[in-house]
Amino acid sequence: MDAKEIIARRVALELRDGMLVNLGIGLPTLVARFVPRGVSVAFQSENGLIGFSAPPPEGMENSDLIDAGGGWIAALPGAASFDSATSFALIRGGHVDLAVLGGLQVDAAGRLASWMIPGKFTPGMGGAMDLVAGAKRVIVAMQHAAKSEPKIVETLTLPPTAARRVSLIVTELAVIEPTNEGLVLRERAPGVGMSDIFDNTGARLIVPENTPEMPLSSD
Amino acid sequence: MDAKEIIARRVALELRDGMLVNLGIGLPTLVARFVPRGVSVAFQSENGLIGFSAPPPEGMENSDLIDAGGGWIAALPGAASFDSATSFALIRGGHVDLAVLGGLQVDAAGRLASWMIPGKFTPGMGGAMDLVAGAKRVIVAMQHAAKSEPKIVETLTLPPTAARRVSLIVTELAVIEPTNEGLVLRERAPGVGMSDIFDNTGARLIVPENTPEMPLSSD
Amino acid sequence: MRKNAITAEAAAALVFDGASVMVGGFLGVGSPDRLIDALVARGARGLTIIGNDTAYPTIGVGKLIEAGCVARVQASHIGTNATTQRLMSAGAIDVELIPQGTLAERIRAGGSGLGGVLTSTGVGTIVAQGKQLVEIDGASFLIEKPLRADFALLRAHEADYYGNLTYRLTAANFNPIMAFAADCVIAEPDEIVPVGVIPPDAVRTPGVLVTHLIARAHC
Amino acid sequence: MRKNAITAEAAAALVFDGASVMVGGFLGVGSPDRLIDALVARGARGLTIIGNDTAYPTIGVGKLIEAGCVARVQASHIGTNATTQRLMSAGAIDVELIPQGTLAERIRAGGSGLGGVLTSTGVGTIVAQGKQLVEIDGASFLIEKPLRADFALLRAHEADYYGNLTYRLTAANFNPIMAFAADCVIAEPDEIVPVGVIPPDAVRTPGVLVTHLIARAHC
Repeated sequence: MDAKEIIARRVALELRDGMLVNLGIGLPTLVARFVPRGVSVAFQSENGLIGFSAPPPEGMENSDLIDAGGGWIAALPGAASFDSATSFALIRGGHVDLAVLGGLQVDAAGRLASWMIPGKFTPGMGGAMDLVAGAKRVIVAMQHAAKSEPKIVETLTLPPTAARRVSLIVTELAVIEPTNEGLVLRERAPGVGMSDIFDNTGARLIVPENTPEMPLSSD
Repeated sequence: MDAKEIIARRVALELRDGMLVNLGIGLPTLVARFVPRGVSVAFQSENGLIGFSAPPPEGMENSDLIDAGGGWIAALPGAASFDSATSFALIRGGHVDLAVLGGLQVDAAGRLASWMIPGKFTPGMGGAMDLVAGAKRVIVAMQHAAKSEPKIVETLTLPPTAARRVSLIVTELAVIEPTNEGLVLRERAPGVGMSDIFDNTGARLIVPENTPEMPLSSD
Repeated sequence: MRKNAITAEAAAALVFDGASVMVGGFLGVGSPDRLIDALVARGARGLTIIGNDTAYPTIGVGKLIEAGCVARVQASHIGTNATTQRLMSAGAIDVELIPQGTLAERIRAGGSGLGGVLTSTGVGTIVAQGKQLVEIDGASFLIEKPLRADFALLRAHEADYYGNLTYRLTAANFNPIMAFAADCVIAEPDEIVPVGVIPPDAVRTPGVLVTHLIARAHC
Repeated sequence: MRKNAITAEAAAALVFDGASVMVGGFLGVGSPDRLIDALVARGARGLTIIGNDTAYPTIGVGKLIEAGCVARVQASHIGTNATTQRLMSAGAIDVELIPQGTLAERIRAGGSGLGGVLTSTGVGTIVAQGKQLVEIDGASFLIEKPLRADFALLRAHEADYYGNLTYRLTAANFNPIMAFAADCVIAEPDEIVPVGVIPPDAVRTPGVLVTHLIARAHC
């Protein structure tokens, strides 16, 4: 199981029946593959759809139907389409129960940076700033470090996506919860030692007495 | 021809081909009966429709289709329905070319009072404040005086509907245009003398050298 | 995502005394009649009703006024209901009159996570009293606060069992925006159809916004 | 109210050099392809393009970038178009990045006569720089200015000859809100149908907002 699958599987366990969920482009998209049995969620695509599934079989694409990453999708029975203002009324109005976003950095205050590396890469924020400001719960799904540079840092060195504290950070090494007191280590990935986590983390972690192993499936 | 018909006929001459027009409840509604030949306008009902006609034949009403005054209407081919936010986006966004409203008073500054008589009658403003603030052009269609009390006054004694100056006042006696300099008498109704107008007007009128007779039809 | 249809009586039991309740409809058209009747039947008390108007004494929201269910009204117009006006004059009901477009935008803001509405409607009138004014590019705008409620009672045309809703003609009015702006959204459709029967582009209110559906009258 | 359909070439000739132009679409889906091609063919210069993104170099708005038609871009995301990023880095194109929800609301505000948008999106980030902050009930909101343009170029599914428009699935996106926010609105439908064919409840953009329709490719 590679790092991305570990992350996606663990995030999927945060899905609850009836939730409206927005998955960011890239790694977060994988979460849709691991929805637990018995859990029914609605996925929103910020470009204007609720209720869609992964790519349709080849040859069954529709040129008016893509997800926010530009990939072909299929609308499910019971889907609803809407314009961008309505889509972001859903996002900013607190109607999205869970947003899962990728990240470049998260700091000790739980602030996310995800949309630019000054002087290097400026793709733009798309809907990320709205999602972090408006979704009921925000999970950052990202690899723990980039080329052994920690992505979890004491203070952001990249421009923040929002002032708001995210709800949870899920990496291939650990589950970390930003709190008033700081970053709390909630779970370790299977086979991962404390030192693996500490060595790859650039911020102080609060370690409770008990740090259970990260579950990767609900079965 | 009664006072109301005179007013409605004169206002109808302000209609131009292609206009989006909103007619207030009561007297302004009559304007729809006198649309000049060759002029095609779209009427908006603030409760969510563009493109409708007068009451349908008896027995052909639809319980989901009324105008802003609560009367049955018929949708015409090419009609569009929409919710209240969209309806007022049209009104406040300057997409309504002409609003025709009734009035209780208009003052020398061209301010309209139309929605309450303190201590006596408070129906509420409905969409009137939005129409006066947002329509491109606002015509007040009202009888010149109420029980020989002038309704055109130096300064409003009733609560204003908006700070904005209305575009034109049409009564059964005269057409008056509020300007930077004050109220300008533009037209006299057929058979109406200057003294009839002055006696029934509570504000100073600017009278140009030439005050033509009010046309009541385009033919 | 699936919604079980409940009876109007069960829904009325949820709406606690003293609750704030948005009710769709424009002069009764597009109002949830069975929900209103059930609230009257259960003897609801102390409600704050948010809606365009109070219709007529025997129609729509007027029935709630008549039955003494209502302590407070936030509406644009009460001129069609003499009871509302009498109770207001007697101090038995508190009435806040709000320009119709401002009412629509305040509800939309409440449902969309906006901090308020910046509008020129009401500037220079009673409506502006006690409200914050801001200057933007040389023009003055009122800050009107967002509106939310404990409940939104909607009338829809069709619903599917995911809660997706359609509306008809002028029966849409405030219903689609109220669907965003309440903690508990109860929709009374004319008909409930199987999931997949309403095409995605025909959905006017995505089902994720709806908490409960009202079952058909006789089933 | 009737619109005559014009050719894409005739429409492109109206869009003067240096104009601000809203273009519907999300990664090219729902963009007016024939209008874009016609603008490239006539060698438009100095355009300000307002839209969600710049798609890909050979698709949608990307073609305008590639052909050197564009001086300025206001968008939420340019990460899919390397040319836009390269020209931005080289100082050849001015890019304003706007959170997607804020972009949608700014366009809606421009089309709805609102003074601006009060939003928490962007508070505490680069996006807030130089902008007015207001405190409302203890929370901080940015004032984001309304956006309008000289032209809006829309892609629709069906149009009738009154200009009423429908959209399909995720091809709606920014098109319906842009229809309110430009002095000249040009719609490129897949098909033009006789008036009366689109039912009132299916209309997503009322025809009164549309200035010109683009005729079918071969007629």
